[in-house]
Amino acid sequence: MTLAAAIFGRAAKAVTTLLLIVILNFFLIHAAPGDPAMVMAGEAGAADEQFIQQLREQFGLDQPLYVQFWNYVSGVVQLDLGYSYRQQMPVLDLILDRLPATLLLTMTAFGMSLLLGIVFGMAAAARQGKWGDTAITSMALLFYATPLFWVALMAVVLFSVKLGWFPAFGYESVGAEFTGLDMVLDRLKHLFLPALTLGLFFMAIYVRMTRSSVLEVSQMDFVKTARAKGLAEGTIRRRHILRNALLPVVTLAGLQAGQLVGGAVLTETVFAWPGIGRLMFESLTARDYNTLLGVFLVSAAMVIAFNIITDIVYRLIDPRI
Amino acid sequence: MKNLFTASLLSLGLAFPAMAQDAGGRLDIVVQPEPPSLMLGLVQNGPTQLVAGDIYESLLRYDTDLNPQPSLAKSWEISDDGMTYTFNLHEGVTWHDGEPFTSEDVVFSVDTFLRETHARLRVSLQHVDTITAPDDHTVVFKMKNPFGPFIGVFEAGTMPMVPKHIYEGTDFANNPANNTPIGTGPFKFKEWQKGSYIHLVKNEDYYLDGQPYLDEVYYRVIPDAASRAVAFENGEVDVLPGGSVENWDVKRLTEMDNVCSTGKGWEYFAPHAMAWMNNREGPTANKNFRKAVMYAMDREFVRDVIWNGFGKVATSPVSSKTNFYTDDTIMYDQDVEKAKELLAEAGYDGEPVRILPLPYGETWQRWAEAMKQNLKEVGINSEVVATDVAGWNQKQAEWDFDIAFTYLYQYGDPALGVARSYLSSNIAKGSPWNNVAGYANEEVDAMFAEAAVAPTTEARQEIYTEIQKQLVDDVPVAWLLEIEFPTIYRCDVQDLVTTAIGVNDGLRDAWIKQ
Amino acid sequence: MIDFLKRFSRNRGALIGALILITVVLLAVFAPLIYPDSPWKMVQRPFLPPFSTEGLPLGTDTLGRDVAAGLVYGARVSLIVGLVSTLVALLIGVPLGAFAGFYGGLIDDGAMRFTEFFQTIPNFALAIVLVAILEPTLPTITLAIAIVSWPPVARLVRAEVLSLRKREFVEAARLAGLSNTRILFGHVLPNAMSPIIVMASLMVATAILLESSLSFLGLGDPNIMSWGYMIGAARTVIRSAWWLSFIPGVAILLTVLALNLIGEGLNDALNPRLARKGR
Amino acid sequence: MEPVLSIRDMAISLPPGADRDFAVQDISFDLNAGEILCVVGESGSGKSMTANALMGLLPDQVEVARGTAHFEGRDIMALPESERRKLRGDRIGMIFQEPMTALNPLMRIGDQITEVFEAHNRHSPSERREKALALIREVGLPDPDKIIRAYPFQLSGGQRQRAIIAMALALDPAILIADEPTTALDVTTQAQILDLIKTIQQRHGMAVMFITHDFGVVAEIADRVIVMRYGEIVEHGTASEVLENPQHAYTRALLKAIPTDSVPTPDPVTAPPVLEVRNLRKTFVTSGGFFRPTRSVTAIDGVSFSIARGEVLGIVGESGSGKSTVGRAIVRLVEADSGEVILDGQDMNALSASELRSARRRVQMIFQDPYASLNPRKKILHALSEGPIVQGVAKDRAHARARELLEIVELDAGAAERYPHEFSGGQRQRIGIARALAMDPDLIIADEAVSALDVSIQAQVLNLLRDLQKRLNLSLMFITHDMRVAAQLCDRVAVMQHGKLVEIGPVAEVFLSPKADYTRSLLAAVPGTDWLEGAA
Repeated sequence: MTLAAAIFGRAAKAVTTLLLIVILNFFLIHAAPGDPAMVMAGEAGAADEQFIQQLREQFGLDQPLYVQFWNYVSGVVQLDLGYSYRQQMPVLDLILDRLPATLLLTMTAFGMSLLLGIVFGMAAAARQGKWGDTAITSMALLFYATPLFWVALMAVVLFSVKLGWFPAFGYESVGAEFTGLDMVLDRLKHLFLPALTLGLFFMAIYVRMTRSSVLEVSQMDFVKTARAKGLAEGTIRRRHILRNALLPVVTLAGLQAGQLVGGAVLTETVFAWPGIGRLMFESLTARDYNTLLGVFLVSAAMVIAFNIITDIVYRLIDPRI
Repeated sequence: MKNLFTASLLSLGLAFPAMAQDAGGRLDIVVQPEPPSLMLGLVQNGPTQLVAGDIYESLLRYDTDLNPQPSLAKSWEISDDGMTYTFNLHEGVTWHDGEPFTSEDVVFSVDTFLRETHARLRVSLQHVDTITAPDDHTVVFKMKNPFGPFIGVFEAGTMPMVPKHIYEGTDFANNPANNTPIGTGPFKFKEWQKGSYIHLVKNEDYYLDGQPYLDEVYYRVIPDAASRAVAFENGEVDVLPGGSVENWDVKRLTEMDNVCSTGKGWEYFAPHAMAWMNNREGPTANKNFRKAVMYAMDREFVRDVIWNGFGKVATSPVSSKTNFYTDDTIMYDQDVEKAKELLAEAGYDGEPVRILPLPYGETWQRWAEAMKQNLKEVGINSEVVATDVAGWNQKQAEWDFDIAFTYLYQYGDPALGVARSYLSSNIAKGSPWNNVAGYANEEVDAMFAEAAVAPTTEARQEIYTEIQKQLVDDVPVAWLLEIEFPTIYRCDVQDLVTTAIGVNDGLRDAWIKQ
Repeated sequence: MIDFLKRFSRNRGALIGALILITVVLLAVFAPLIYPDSPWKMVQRPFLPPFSTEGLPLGTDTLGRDVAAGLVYGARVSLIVGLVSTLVALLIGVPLGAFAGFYGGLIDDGAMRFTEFFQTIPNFALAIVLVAILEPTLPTITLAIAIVSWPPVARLVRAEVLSLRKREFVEAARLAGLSNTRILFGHVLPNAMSPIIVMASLMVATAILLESSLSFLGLGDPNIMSWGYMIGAARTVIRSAWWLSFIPGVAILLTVLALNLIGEGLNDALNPRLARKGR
Repeated sequence: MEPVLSIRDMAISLPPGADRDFAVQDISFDLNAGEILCVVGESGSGKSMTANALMGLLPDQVEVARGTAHFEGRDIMALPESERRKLRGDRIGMIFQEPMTALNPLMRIGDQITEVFEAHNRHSPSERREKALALIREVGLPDPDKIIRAYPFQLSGGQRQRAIIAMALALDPAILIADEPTTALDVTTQAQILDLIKTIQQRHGMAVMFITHDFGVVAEIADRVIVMRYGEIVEHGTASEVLENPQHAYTRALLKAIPTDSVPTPDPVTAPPVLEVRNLRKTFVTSGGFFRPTRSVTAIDGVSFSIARGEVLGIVGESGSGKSTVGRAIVRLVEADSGEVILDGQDMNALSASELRSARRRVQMIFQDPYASLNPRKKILHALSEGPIVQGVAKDRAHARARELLEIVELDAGAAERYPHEFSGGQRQRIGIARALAMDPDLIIADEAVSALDVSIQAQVLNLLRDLQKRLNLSLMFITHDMRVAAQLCDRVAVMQHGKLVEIGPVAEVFLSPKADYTRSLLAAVPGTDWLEGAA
């Protein structure tokens, strides 16, 4: 079966999933106490019925729920995610504004954790039982057991306050108007801490996964065959063990895309990273329904995208499918 | 020490700045949370006014003793019968898009725009009969009846001037111009990087020559309180407006060198922390129970521990910072025994009461927890209800609480800031911020009505003293603290706070010592 | 059983883990005896650093409450949340996965699509929304955590059942005329138990982390002293009193670490191949 | 003759906690140029360990305790790992038992061959490709240019084994070590591979150390034979010596255990049929779900036959012939697409799920894998009594019966209280039989019931089955790939190929005068036939 076909299949399934998500979340969110009008009235520090009524009409909240639902869904199927009355702009623009930041963050964290995870995992397996192995695995365990936000706070205190190596938050030096290389460097500096905090946990998982998987593959017959051919250990590990050992890791990575995107919410909040994760949390507290739904939709789409990517990787490694 | 110094310097600096100012420089200020919109005519919440206060102006400003000062109006007079207010506007004032600012804009703003959009101003405008513009630079307000506090409403957040040529005949709420606000203020809107920062630049054609002094201002959005503190420490930002960092950090930050702080700039709002108690049902419906609550609370502890010693225990519905305050009322100092007696009288059966904390950060959480403990010690069972901003507004608007924390602005006059919480006419289920406690007392209603329109200050004082005595005895709400939100900034930032509205009143006079 | 214990105890990490966990459990159980007073009681002046004051080994927090007491009572909450949410997750995941794997066909497709659906929603985000909607109380938080953490269970169980149902002893059971349910619960599931147990131990750990993350975002039950609450409350003072968030942080870390070590121990002792499946 | 390799007093030590201290003890033998030396023994005899020791591929913790192995003037046991690596694949090649797993699934055959040259850096890349193609041709793989780019999963078992042989030959080594290279293959394929090894051995004049458990294979290719048992060499000699007059008792026992080809001629069974299968069909359709193209395999293609009461019907065929599917279709572990399975007058395929449940007791199965066929978490007693109890037998009676059955299958009654993992493979197979009997069925289907067992055990279990069948007048359907075993036990034999029944009839007829060509080729492929006939 061709790659294209596979991706198409995935996409087709994705659409249905996304629609379901829209429906579920729509009712979930409207079940929450309070509404945007209330929030804004509250913030205004003074309000009367007239004021709240105005807002409700403006937001279309005066219509019965099923009407609102119908309007929303029929909009979504035409890729119109609605209008954020709170932010005074179309949800789609709002999200597209924030999406790059999140993509940058999650992708980096994803890539970094996968890469380092595999490298360390290999290293650990190669030194099975020796102190190197113990060191790596205990490190992994440690990161795996540490609350993400906790790492974040500590990282900020250490690296940006005490050492001043990296900025504590944000994703660019505001108003610095860097260009070219400077801008890239600036972005990278800002990216480092958030990506690290978000990545560590997953790195830990991949380390453990890779290690066990490598050890398992090492027991397989074809590895013995390779030895019988007189291949050097290094070659065997690189050419025969690694690729086979990667398969389960890749699968796992795909399964965890959801957690990764979810984790972004915390990271973005702590690091003032202007991504959709934070947007989600803010629009939740503000009951900015459309935005919240939009963010959910997009982040779910991201998860699916991650899955497709890992799928492709898997297929690239494994000729059998 | 520094506080005192800057304070005195400010009081000089107010009308005619003391020393020569250096021009230029950039100021980074924290804004939290990110404002929903910068159109001050539509949204008047704190963050919006903080930023939009630089863009929009009103006719007047108020010094830290709440005396009117010129702004867009260079002079004004009030007829002796208090029925006519006449304002003479500065000449040569232009909107940021170059259009001239005239009295027509004032009439449009107040009579058309704000009447529709501004809930709080609407209350005051009930007393206004007509607003007219005899010529381009004169505006005349004719009253239905004398309304003492009226001179106090010409502040940017209460009566922002909006451009007629842009809004006339449009759907105000959805006018695309709302995203690129046009005002007359010292700074122009440049860019809004959502979730990151808002960038304002100097208004070159500002009508006061030489002003503003700053070239540009960045309002930085940093969602996490701890990060905001860090940002100030690293010098990422120069100003932390009141309440933008948790109190525990205030102490630490103000102890850093080259850091100043002032409690000034909140006189107009005079935030008054209190807890609505449900006067309709549950244990709190019983006056003695409410008194018991007052006696149970250790408000000094809260001031010293949770607010780091900032602020002053509130003894009355009227803030001691504003006019018409009296201390000739019952003083509820913590007294566990008395509280227990009152509970016995009230026949309290141990039914738990629901405490609704204000979802504005850790401080208020801790406060609720402290109250819970205080109540526990006198034998009142309670549980803290967890909810977010939306849920909180919902619950208090729907009267779904026993005790609900809040803080209200005084707006410089009891008629504007205080009466609204006690008038029985102001009980309306479904909207927050009115008489949520559900206190109803004809006498008090009558007295408030009288006080609002009483001709002389003395007359008003008399009535308000009466009101305070009565209320403090009825304890419809538990008054907690006259909050002080210290503004923290680098000492080389000068004239940051020059009015009773503080940083929210714009950075017209602010400059950085080079 | 005996040789299981042998294999388990041969794993040093697992033993350490077990030791830590037992300590935590004991503390949690005997909390009221160790600290008769409520952990909310303001006993001393705030921000006393650890080891500085008699009777307050870990000092006091922002309101002058005994940190040690909070820690001990927090252990209860964290453990309860962890255990209960895991149980609920198992209650959802095991049957779903079992039926999907055992009956296959449409049931399988349906169940798996359902599972994928839940795995597509970023789980932490979903948890946040759920808690916000239901308003944070111990039960709602637990429920939310359970709802976001069952899918891996379903996948694991399905995988196990799929491989087991083709085993010859299962077919023999069929030939003996056993009913499907009896085969599923009598022969298939018992043999899938060990990987499930292992995963469960890891889920408890993850649940504890989730709970703390939620409290960190202010989505905790304000009437209950939990480790997450302690960190969340202390994070605003992290610069002036770092230990206030450090101590509960370590508590979480140790407990989660212990659970993981135990999980790995179980894994080695019960079935060396879990690593391939699930999560 | 000058030995290429001479091993002296070699001992291989096992890790502590193993069933014995040494896998191999004090063995000495020579391997001469141009000969095929067969090392024969049952599982656990240490024959594979010896091979691995020579290659230096012992699992960790297992090591050569003492002894020497002189090869090309050096004691390879004394060489450093780096030197031994150079020998591997270059001077000494090795092929393995499981062609399915012995190749890297993610690597093209060509690359897996050329990397041998690479490892010993010979030839330029282009030459390597040429060499690889040549090798592929030599081992008789079709269409080399396609094979070289193919992935293992695209090859059949036999083809993979050829590919592996190609790798072993690449640098044409002095010694080829073959560790049960044909055990996992079908008879016909096995025959081909054996031929291949022989021809190559002659062409390259190399020495082959061939490890097997099958005397048939020995008879086919061995020049000399070593018989091993519990890590010691019990007998040693030329093929003819060992096969014709074995000295050691163990060797004799082994040879006796081999089913001979002497076909019994049982009196034809006249009893009424207990089972009638009419025109049974089954096609497996694998739907790859969303995008994969749906593949379909016809497993049973209109099969009809009947089994009389007290008769043993053998069903023989190679893997994929559909023989097992037939068995499973009869008991409806696989739902047939069409056709009737009539068990005295009642069509099993017509039964509803609930009716089926009670009807099932009438046909029971004995499975192939003794390790998978018992629930590891249940005591034997439970395994033997659960079925009857479900069918309504009183608990205590069922238990009593279970113990009785254990006696019958020659296990002590104490076995009832133990768990499966406490038994050996042979014992488990006995338990499996007992479990089948417990339901006292009308028909027992034995699916490769003895294939997983060592020869001697196999013989015991077969004997047990035989006299049970006689004593209890069982009707038995015996599915196997091993012609000899079939010959031993069956009254009639049915031969299957590609889901079709190509021939069915009394054993004697089918084996001595086969009608179908396929049957003939099958019989021809059976290793060591002529020798055994001689023996018989």
